[in-house]
Amino acid sequence: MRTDPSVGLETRLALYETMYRIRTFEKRAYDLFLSGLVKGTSHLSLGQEAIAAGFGEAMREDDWSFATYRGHAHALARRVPMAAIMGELMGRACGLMAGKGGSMHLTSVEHHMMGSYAIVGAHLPIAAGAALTAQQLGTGQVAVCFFGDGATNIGAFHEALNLAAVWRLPVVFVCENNLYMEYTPIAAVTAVPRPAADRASAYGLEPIVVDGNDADVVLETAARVLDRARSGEGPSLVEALTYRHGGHSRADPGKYRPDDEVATWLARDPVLRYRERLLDGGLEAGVIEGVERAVDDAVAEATEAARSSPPPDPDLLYRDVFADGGASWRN
Amino acid sequence: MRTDPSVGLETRLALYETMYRIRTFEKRAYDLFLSGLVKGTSHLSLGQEAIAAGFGEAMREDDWSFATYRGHAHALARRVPMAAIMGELMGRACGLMAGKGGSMHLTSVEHHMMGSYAIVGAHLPIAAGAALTAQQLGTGQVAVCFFGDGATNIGAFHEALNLAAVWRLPVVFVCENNLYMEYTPIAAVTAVPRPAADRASAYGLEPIVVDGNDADVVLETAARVLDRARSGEGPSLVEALTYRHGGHSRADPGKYRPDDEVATWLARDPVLRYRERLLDGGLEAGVIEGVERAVDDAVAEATEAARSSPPPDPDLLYRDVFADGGASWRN
Amino acid sequence: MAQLTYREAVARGITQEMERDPTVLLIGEDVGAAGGAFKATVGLLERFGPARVRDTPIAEQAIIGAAMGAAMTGLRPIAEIMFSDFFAVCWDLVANQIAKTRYMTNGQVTLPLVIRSGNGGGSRFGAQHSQSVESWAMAIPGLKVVAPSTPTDVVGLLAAAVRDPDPVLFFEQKSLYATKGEVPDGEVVDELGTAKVVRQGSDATIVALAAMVPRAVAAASELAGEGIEATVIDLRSLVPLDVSTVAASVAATGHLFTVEENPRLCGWGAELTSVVADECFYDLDGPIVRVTTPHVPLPAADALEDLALPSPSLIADTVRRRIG
Amino acid sequence: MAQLTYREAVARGITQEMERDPTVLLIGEDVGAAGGAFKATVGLLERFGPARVRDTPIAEQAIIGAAMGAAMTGLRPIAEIMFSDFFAVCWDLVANQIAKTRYMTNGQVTLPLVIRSGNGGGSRFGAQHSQSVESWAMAIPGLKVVAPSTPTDVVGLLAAAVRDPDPVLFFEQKSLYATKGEVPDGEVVDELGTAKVVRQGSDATIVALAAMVPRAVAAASELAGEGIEATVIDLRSLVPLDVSTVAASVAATGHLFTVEENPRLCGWGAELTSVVADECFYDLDGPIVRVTTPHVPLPAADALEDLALPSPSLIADTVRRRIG
Ligand SMILES: Cc1ncc(C[n+]2csc(CCOP(=O)(O)OP(=O)(O)O)c2C)c(N)n1
Ligand SMILES: Cc1ncc(C[n+]2csc(CCOP(=O)(O)OP(=O)(O)O)c2C)c(N)n1
Ligand SMILES: [Mg+2]
Ligand SMILES: [Mg+2]
Repeated sequence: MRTDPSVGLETRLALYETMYRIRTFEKRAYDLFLSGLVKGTSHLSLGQEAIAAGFGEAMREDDWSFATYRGHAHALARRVPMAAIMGELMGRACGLMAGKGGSMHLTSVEHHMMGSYAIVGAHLPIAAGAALTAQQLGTGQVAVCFFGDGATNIGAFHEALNLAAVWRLPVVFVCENNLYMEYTPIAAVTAVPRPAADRASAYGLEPIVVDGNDADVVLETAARVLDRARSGEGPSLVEALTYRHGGHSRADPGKYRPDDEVATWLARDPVLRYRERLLDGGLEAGVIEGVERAVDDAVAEATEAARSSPPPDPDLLYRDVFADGGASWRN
Repeated sequence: MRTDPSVGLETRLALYETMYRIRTFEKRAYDLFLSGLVKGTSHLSLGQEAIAAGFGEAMREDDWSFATYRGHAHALARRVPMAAIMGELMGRACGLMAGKGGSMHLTSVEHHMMGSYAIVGAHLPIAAGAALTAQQLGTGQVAVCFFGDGATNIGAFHEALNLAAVWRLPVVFVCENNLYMEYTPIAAVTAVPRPAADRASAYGLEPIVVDGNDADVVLETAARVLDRARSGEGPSLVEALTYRHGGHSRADPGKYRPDDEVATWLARDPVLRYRERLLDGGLEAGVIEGVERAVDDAVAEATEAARSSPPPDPDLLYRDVFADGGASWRN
Repeated sequence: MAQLTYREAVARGITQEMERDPTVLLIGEDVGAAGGAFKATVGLLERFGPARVRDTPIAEQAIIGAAMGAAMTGLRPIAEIMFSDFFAVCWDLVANQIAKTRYMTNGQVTLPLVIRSGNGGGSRFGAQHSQSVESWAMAIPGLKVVAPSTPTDVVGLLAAAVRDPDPVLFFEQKSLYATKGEVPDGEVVDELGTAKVVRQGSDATIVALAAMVPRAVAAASELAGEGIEATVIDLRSLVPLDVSTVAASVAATGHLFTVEENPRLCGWGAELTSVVADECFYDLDGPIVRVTTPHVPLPAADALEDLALPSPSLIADTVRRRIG
Repeated sequence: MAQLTYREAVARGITQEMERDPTVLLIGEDVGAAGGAFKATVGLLERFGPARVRDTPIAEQAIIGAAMGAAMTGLRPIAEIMFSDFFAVCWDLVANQIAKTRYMTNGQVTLPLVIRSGNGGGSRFGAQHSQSVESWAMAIPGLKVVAPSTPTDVVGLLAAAVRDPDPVLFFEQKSLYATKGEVPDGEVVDELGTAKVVRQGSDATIVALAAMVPRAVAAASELAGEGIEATVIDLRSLVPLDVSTVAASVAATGHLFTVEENPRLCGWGAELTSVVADECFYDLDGPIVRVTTPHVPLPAADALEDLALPSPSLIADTVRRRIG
């Protein structure tokens, strides 16, 4: 087992707390789908928590996150309040965007969570644009863009990677390779075994493949590529191997996956694994349980807050198409 | 000097004839721009003739060509009649598409010249689709898709290459790397030195870079990759190094290019070079001059035919939007 | 007669055509093993095999480009764009290549292909997975555009689309996938460009499309209770556009209302209005009125989305207020 | 006052804004060293350097995506799409991302960016390099859409677009690049959403945009010789749409004609017609008539293209015939 001595206890606990928070929040969200309180669709990161946690921990507070529809985890890792996220999932007034975006578009500019994007590939060039701001204004910020394995075959991926490399933009592209797109295995539709890493050289980049279920590995990798970006050496492309425990979205039981594959990956559960590592490292169970209890309480509280929030003000339908606050297309 | 013994004299003369035909035709077209007879825009392949000729010679008669706006050369290599091409450039009734497409869209289904496409990158997936037909119907045909270096950075390139590789489609992608896009050097906006070949591994393909100014090399390469495609081994990506003697299009004098670069490449003129090779190989000058005279006459004839053709029938404006021959959008 | 869902009707229509013509094939994301993101292609892979039912990467330009190249060389592909919002990532292939190629080649190239897509709102999917974009397609010369409202129309119009020599965009309204209807046994083939009068009335003409058809009918029933009798026309096809059915009805009623699921500006109702405001001006007894979603992106929350989409009561109110 | 071409006015407007605000930057294909494919950005690289005037790869999704990401984090980018036909290759970024993000985030994200593009026909470039696609943009909630017809308007509306907190699509009509006009010295800043009455007449209202404005004016002059006095309105902006200027004129003349360069279906003229057919119905003395290019892709040959684009004589004929 890896135990990087440079990662201190506080950081380790923070990583665990974030992963446990994501896990607990998403399980609750899933229950709420089943009970009909969350409508529409929703894409969980159960099993993929270590990536959001590791990067979240390594990022500077003003670094920007860009996520996909599978973005709850990243919002949580950036410490967006849970009640606001839960409220958004339920379409309530207290929602992060008052219900106007929904689960697939979680955004909190205040937390530098610059959006969740529901069209595969679109946010890669957008993240490059944020990095252009950082470069142009010399702010030292880095844009981190998370996406799935399936996104590596769409045009926007290619365009964004090339532009970012040519302009040496401070952006980190993180492919969360969970082996599947919606239902189709990525291997069935990709010309190379590693959908992201085997493309890195096409942009003059180093191929990086890491265990995305090990928060320490993710943290260390994140620190390295963020540093590279911040010091002006340009973008990186990281492929983090992981697995989603459930289906693609609310509607999907995920039955198309072989039992033994599921079993193998469940055995690599990033949250349980990390908990064990903490215990093995000598941390007292009571400390961990304390963290867990606090999270459990916070999730319950957030759920309650969301549940008791009214639906959004109908007037919001006509608000904020434009910066004047309105929707008028005529004078 | 390379002299592949497997390339017979007849083939060599045919290669030369095609290159000389392209050269002569395009010079004439250029004169016609200057005299105002060709309107709009036009993109010449002066300096790039060996690629069209080499592939044209290697292709089976029913293999399909897909070209860009810089497509005169490929239409000529597929033996589309010169009067029809010239007529199209002049917007005349005798034009290949009766003036409805113009210089950038030369198409002759009869000659398996399946179109010239004016939006960078678009025809790569289209060519893959033709290859899908060949695969599905088992016809043994191959689709050959020519494009510029600039096209390697656009999304459609990436999507087409991956799809073709995954489905092992009989398609050959040929990048005519003439070092420039419109005015900007490809090196200024590309993350790797070889815009096509350095991307090949991203699709599990072999990197292939060849001298695109040597018709024998092109012919040999073409034969190899066509064979591979025809025998079910899937797509290839060929990067052929070349240079355009003039500007990007009619409007462009090409002044942004360093003098010595231009000089170097003019010294590698594919037509002159091949002529010398033929002479060095023992061919009598008279034979070559005979070929040239025939071409000169044919170009003159085609020009005259186009020039004396009337403008297209006005009624054509409303023809062939739909397969019923008309343009009606209502009942 | 079988009772089928709109969703099942899609598979039925594709099956009918793939059995008839071996050059028909289906390509798209998750259309094979998964049976489609909306389960509209269940069973097709098993029936026709992986060469004719092909799962693709997430690469809409490749999907549509491949469909085009295949169509021009002898196949009759049916391509799926999972959500119609994603037409935006392959719009060049659709609007610049497929739509224009026959014309630019002076008729040399024929493109018998169909692009099916899940269209429209009501599922709380938010602004990027809920659009009704049939009017985007209508604006492009060279495309035919179809949007059925019933299971039978799905089968018949899909068959007509596959057999049509021109490219047809076939919009399946997501909010209708679960609706049911009787579909005749045996081969069902309909005709593109024909609207259907689904209800007759002499006081007003309400023209609707896809999911707005049942809502317009509900509004008409409500109005009938108050003595206002409306004709409801299901347009079914935007290109070709059945102007004569609409014009004949306007001549009889003197009042035209359009009901569009799309945001207002430049929707198909605007085009229909402009045709009528020109050609049927002297038949009109009052303003032409459009009911549309407001000109905003669609919100995700159920409370807001329900407010955005034209409801039967909004339609009835509008008619009542304007011809009262 | 300086005599400038429409093309020079573009560089003048960009220069004015880049000098004023260091967060404004220009990105696009060949915009730097080459001075733009239409020479509309000549001198900017020399003046502002390669960090603020950036040549890009041929990658429109990257260009527009980068502009969006930059705008949301503190810059005010001006992105160029060389020919407006190429909006089709980045339509997702424009229509699904840029247009919807402010709304979806409940106002958290502001996107002060401009996308300039060479638009329209007349250059014999054929169907994929000649489209007028301003109506594509008009159809998408969340975008502002501007299309100037004179050099002064280019400078003033470009300045207004750059200063506007919302995304603005700025259509430069290619056929106008060589036209000239007087432009005031000093800073020129105009206002979005304001139409201009360029000619007053009491018999008919002709509404036009961009290259159709001088043609409508020419038609009006022709008609004036026959005693028909037409008002000509230069719409200048599609979103916001200056309905009140049009409505006021229709109230006075009773007749509305629109002149659009785009193919007919779902063009901006349809939308304007539908507004007038509803709100100004009782002011109308006759049908609303649209003059557009026919609903076909644009042909390349000069003889055919000239026939396709609305000419002054077609406009005059139409008005003459319909209000005679
Ligand atoms: C352009 C586009 N095509 C298709 C979809 C539909 N879709 C949503 S998620 C998804 C699968 C994405 O897989 P991957 O990138 O691996 O991410 P994951 O969901 O596994 O996190 C698909 C096909 C989409 N949203 N956008
Ligand atoms: C999507 C798209 N973007 C931009 C253009 C404008 N354009 C036409 S040709 C060209 C340069 C292409 O360069 P390259 O691919 O190297 O081909 P070459 O012209 O050198 O043969 C550009 C930018 C276009 N036609 N399509
Ligand atoms: Mg995945
Ligand atoms: Mg080039």
